[in-house]
Amino acid sequence: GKQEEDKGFNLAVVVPNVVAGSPLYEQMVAGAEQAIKEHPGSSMKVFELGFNQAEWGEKMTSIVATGLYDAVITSNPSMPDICKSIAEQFPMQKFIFVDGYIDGHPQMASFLYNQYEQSYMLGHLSALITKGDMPGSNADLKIGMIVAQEYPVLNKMILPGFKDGAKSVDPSITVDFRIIGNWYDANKASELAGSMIDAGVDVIGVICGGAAQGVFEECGKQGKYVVFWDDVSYSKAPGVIVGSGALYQNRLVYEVITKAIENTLEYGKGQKLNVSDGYVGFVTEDPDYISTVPEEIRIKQKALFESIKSGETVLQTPEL
Amino acid sequence: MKDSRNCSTVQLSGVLVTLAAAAVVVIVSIFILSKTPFSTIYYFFIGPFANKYYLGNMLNSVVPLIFTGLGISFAFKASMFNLGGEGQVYAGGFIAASVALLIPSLPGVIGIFLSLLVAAVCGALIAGLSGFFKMKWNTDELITSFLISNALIYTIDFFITGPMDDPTNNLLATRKIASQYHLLRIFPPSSLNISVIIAILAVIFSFWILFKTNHGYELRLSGLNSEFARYGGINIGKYIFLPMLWSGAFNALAGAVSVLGTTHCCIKGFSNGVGWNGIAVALIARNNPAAVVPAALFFAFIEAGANSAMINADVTIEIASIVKAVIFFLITSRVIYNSFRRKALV
Amino acid sequence: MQTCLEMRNICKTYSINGRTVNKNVDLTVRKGEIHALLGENGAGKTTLMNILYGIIHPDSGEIFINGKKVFIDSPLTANRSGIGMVHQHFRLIDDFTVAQNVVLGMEPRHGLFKFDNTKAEKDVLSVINKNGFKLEPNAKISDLSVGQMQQVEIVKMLYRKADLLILDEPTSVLTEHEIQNLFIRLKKLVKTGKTVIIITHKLKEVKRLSDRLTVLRSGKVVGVRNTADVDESEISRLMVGRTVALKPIKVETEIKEEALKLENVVLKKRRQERPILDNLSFKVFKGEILGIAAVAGNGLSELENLLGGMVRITSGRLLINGQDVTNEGAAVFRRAGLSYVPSDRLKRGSSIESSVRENIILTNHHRFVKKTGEIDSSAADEFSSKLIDNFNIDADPSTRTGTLSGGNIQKVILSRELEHIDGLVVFAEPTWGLDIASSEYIYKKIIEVKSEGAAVVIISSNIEEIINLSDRIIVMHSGEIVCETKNTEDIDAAVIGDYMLGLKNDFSKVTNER
Amino acid sequence: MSNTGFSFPVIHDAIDIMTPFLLAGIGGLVTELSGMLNIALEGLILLGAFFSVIFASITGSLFLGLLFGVITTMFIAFIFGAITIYLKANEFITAIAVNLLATGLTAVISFHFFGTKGNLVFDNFARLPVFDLPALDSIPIIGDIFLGHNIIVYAGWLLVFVFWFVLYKTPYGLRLRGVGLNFKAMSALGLNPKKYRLEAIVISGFTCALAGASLSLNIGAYVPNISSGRGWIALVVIYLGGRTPLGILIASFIFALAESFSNYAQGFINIPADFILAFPYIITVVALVLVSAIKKRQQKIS
Ligand SMILES: Nc1ncnc2c1ncn2[C@@H]1O[C@H](COP(=O)(O)OP(=O)(O)OP(=O)(O)O)[C@@H](O)[C@H]1O
Ligand SMILES: Nc1ncnc2c1ncn2[C@@H]1O[C@H](COP(=O)(O)OP(=O)(O)OP(=O)(O)O)[C@@H](O)[C@H]1O
Ligand SMILES: [Mg+2]
Ligand SMILES: [Mg+2]
Repeated sequence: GKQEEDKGFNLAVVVPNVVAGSPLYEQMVAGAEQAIKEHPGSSMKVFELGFNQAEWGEKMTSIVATGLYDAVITSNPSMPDICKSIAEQFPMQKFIFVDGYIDGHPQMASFLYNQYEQSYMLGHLSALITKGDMPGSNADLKIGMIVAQEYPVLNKMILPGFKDGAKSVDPSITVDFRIIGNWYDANKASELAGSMIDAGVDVIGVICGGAAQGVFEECGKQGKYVVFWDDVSYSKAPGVIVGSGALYQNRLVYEVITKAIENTLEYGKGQKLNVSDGYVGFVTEDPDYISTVPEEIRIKQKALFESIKSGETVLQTPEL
Repeated sequence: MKDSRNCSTVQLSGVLVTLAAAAVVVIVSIFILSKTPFSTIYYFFIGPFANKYYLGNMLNSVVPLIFTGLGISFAFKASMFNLGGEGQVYAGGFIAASVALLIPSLPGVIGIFLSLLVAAVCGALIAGLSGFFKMKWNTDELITSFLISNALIYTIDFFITGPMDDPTNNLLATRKIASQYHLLRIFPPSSLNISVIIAILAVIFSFWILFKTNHGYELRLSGLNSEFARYGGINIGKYIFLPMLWSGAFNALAGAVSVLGTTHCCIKGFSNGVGWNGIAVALIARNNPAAVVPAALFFAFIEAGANSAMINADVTIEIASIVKAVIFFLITSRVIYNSFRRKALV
Repeated sequence: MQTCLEMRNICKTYSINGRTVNKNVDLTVRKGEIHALLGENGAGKTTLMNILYGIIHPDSGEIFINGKKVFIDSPLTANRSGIGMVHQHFRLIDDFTVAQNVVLGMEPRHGLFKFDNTKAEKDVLSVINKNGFKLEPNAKISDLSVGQMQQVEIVKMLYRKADLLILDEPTSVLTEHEIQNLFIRLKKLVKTGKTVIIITHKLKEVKRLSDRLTVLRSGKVVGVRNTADVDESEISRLMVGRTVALKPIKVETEIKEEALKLENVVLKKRRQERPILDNLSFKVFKGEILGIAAVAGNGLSELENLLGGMVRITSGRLLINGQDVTNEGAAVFRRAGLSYVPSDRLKRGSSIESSVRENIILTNHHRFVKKTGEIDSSAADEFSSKLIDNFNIDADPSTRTGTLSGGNIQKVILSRELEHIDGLVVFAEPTWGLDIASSEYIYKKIIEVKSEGAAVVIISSNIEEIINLSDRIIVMHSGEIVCETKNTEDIDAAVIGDYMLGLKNDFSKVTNER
Repeated sequence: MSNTGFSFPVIHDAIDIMTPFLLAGIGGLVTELSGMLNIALEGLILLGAFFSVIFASITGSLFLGLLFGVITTMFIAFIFGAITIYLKANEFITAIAVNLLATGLTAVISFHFFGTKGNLVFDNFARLPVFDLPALDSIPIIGDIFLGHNIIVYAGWLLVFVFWFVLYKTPYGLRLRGVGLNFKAMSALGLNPKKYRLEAIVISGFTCALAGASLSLNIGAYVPNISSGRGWIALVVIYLGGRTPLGILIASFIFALAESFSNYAQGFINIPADFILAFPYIITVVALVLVSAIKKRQQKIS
């Protein structure tokens, strides 16, 4: 679409699935809103593409085809692949991907989080807790992970990171990995958590959207622990969530959109964001974290975080 | 009878009254749910026709609905209930993609034909299994087809995200099929492709089978009154099994043409709802293959209208589903349908 | 005598097809009488009674019960006004017991919530005994004979304290003996002060039972008479508008080769000691009519199923035109030369949702199949039009069969079955529920079939019909043949009746070989 | 505790898992016996889950939440039934409409009043009380299997009994089954069969609401789509259970056991999870086919 010069910047925020229940999408919308608010005359609209991945391409095309948007921002590792052919049809359209990677496409800018590092830190923490002497920790060297479904980033980065992080503490720690089959069956998630706890697991990593509520509940009931991805918040289940590996998508989107509006964003480049770049992190200063996790563990965890951040520890990140 | 023409116009007016009632309800619900009702109404009703892209995609989304509508109709005609459309569609797409991926170098026409054929046969066998259980042991086909479909969906998920996943991208999908397997696009820039012609042929074929052939005659009689059929010397066991084969085959083709024509790979969960919607299409069409086309069009129009309103106006996914629900509540109402017919007759 | 019911100026048009079925109908019924409501199929009798019973609402008209105007908007109100109705097709729940069916809607309770089954059975038993019925309150409906089901329907109404009892064609499915019992009971009921309206097509019964009669033709009252003042032919003239031959004229035909042969056929049902068909052996020859009579529940319907190829037998052999077709199924039976007019017209004999054409071509449809698998529609059309003409069916090939009258549906079946006769025709209850004109027509056809040289089997619970038509008669009781005799002029219907009831059992099994 | 094979925790969990199937199934049975196919169970469960947790939070009381949640769901079931029965719409399509409406309506209300279409988590009311009798705890099987469930689980068992009683021992049940067995016979008695069908649908609204409440109140939160196909399983359970209350009890236990087992099995069987997820469905098909084959055989032998 051709834009007339005097018109303000128009942004399409395209959410695969729906916004609700997904911290990353919520943050994307919030970050974009903030940037738009600070630039009078610019505007944005949020689109939800729904649960059927097969329709994402078509819906994205419809959005682009309106010709109304100077840029489309979206967040999901699969989106660059989906948008490649759309970009061919609409050579003027600019795309911005967060949590996705594509390099060398002149219409596209992308930012991929190093979720290996993020998961490594969470695995490390989980291992410390299962070995440690918190009230819920047991003697078994077992941690767990409950996910909604398998997907490439999970299999290639998150799960290996989680395992490697745990094994860096004690190579004999095993990860009990289970799947719900969807993103919303909280009761099944809670049953799974229950059966994992029965099997000796005391810390569970969860990546299962809305269904996570069931894990919080079950772990809360049984006095076990949860580590959580992508969200800065411990308050969803104080005392239960013992670690939160944050992606600062909110800030990233805010900065990127600001650049886009001010026309300083560099397209044609894919950036990988590591812990050292400041967009992938681990939340250490949260009061719930401090009050729940013993100082000894926090010190070790902080040490790991700082050393990854400073580049002292270099992790061999797998290719996506 | 002598006034059969009159009768069909009366019938048509019954349909029109129902549609008008549905439209009124849609407009009222939009006024309640939307902050910009006029533009929402505009995009809902006009959006799907606004340009070639929307129009073509709407027409393209009619195609799988026609196939599932036919599939379910075939079963209904024989008084069989195929509740496993979802899994059969998914399996059809998966098998079509698998054939294309396993034999990537077949020449186009043969490859496409083979791929559709294998998909249809597999779909037929899947649904046929429920028919077989019913024929053999009188196991309720409604339930077995549903359960088998669910088990199948998980199994296919495994292959798509596991052994057949394309390692070079981050889609939950199989590798892309070779380009000679792609069905020819006929209405660029939309995805509309020659599968629409296959669908029309399928409608004609179904109509022919059901209403012109001996097979269809016996199938329909077995469905309408199986004791009468048996009395007349028809092997009714056969018409418990065969309709499920047809049903599964058509459902599988719905998936196969989506893969070969639209997505060019088997994406996880792509069948999302097509199987269910096929049941709705068949019921709206009262199991008549000829009426499946307008029913599927109507259905696709509602979806496309809701999508268009979603993209261009302030409607969200949920509101679209509420509007759709309201339409469903009325669309098969015999009271509304008859309200006009009665007056016309008296 | 006091007037018990008065219906004035009743009009009813069915909105679905725009057909006016009752036109200014007046009906007066006196207290304590048995009033016959007569008319051809489709005359509007049932409709009128459904209006009285609150199932259908009239377009206009008034109803007075004992001189008081009433508005009957549902069967419940009808019950409250003392009206009870027994429908042509029973409205019973097969899975429930007699008592449960009877008390449904007025159940005795134990405490506040609990259904008191014991009391229900006791109450129902007392109604049964008081009125001289023979029923077990705890028997399941599905185990009853048709006659017993009808008793249940009547008991149901008596339990509801009905004073005016409507019986819609109560005798059409009953055997002679059951009819007699029914009539005795009805007369008893009338003596106790109840009133009865009865619909029937059998003029003998009208004479035998009723005090007065009202005749409907095309929805209009064409006559009200004291039964004593009219004879059967006059009634039939009132109904049809012409004289109807009440008895078919027999013709003699040369007896030829054997068309049907049963050898020691035994049919057992699960969990039943005694076979339903017990060692049946008989033959039927071309050119003769064999009548098979029995009281319902004695294997008659199983025999029908057997001859139609609809059940498998436990042992024995069945041959059609010399071909062994034992347990081969209907398709093989038909190929071997069977034509079969079943007793259940709607469930087995036709597909009411399908067009007349599709009904007519069944069993013949293979003849129109082209190499492509297509049915040659023009040939099928021509075929069905021809049959419609030949049999004077009041329909087009494309008419939905369900919209036809009972007589016309029966004609559709006849036309299909008689179009191509290959030696053997089985008629089961061929005139159930048909009016006299239609019955006359069917009888003519049966005689015609025989004189064209086919073997005919008539399975019927109507002795009169059997005696009027058959050359030879077999009587079954408890699944066994208890009598086999040539039908001569001097045959005694009462003796046949005794055999049917199992009162006489001195039959020595002489198979009449030729 | 043990982590291998079949043992009591598997059964204990199965008893929790079966509750929504049991509840929705028993209500579905009532509609089924009245002669209608009810595929709206899924939507009704979702509505029940949503409204009970919402009202619990508004009133701050678990009991009132349950009460109003149930009433609201029954009201929606009433509308669904009235349209189906009195406007003579196709029951299958109107049921699909209920299922669609459930997802749409809950999201719209949720967004309008709580500002999110995602999880609604509440803390201002008590969790479902769990029934525990320390005295019985030590009894091996009883303690392990029958204790320590929330009250809705026990309510489910009670309701099976109540519905068995209502269906087979009361005049009402007699009439309701009569409607399903012979619609015309009932209207010939002036018993208004349509009314009974409508009531049957409203009853299914009642039990589905409880099923939904057991899901949302169990975790003190509403998660969009929390019913996750349980209504469909309930439908399966009705048929697998031979359309009797006791059969439904057994069938839902079998399915729940398969699911519970597959939950545990993920921990020690090394086959892809997708296959394990498919397992309960396969087991159920096999059970269904076996049951019908045995039935057929028995018919043949005797
Ligand atoms: N529900 C209905 N809708 C439309 N037409 C009907 C309906 N019921 C009956 N008719 C038509 O009304 C006419 C009279 O039917 P009715 O049943 O009253 O006749 P009848 O005198 O009882 O006949 P029969 O002796 O065959 O029982 C018939 O032509 C019939 O087709
Ligand atoms: N035996 C039955 N079993 C199940 N459903 C039935 C049965 N009989 C009738 N119905 C359904 O119940 C509804 C009401 O039937 P009823 O005969 O009371 O209505 P009606 O007003 O006479 O129908 P119509 O308008 O078609 O003449 C109809 O939709 C019908 O399909
Ligand atoms: Mg430990
Ligand atoms: Mg009648």
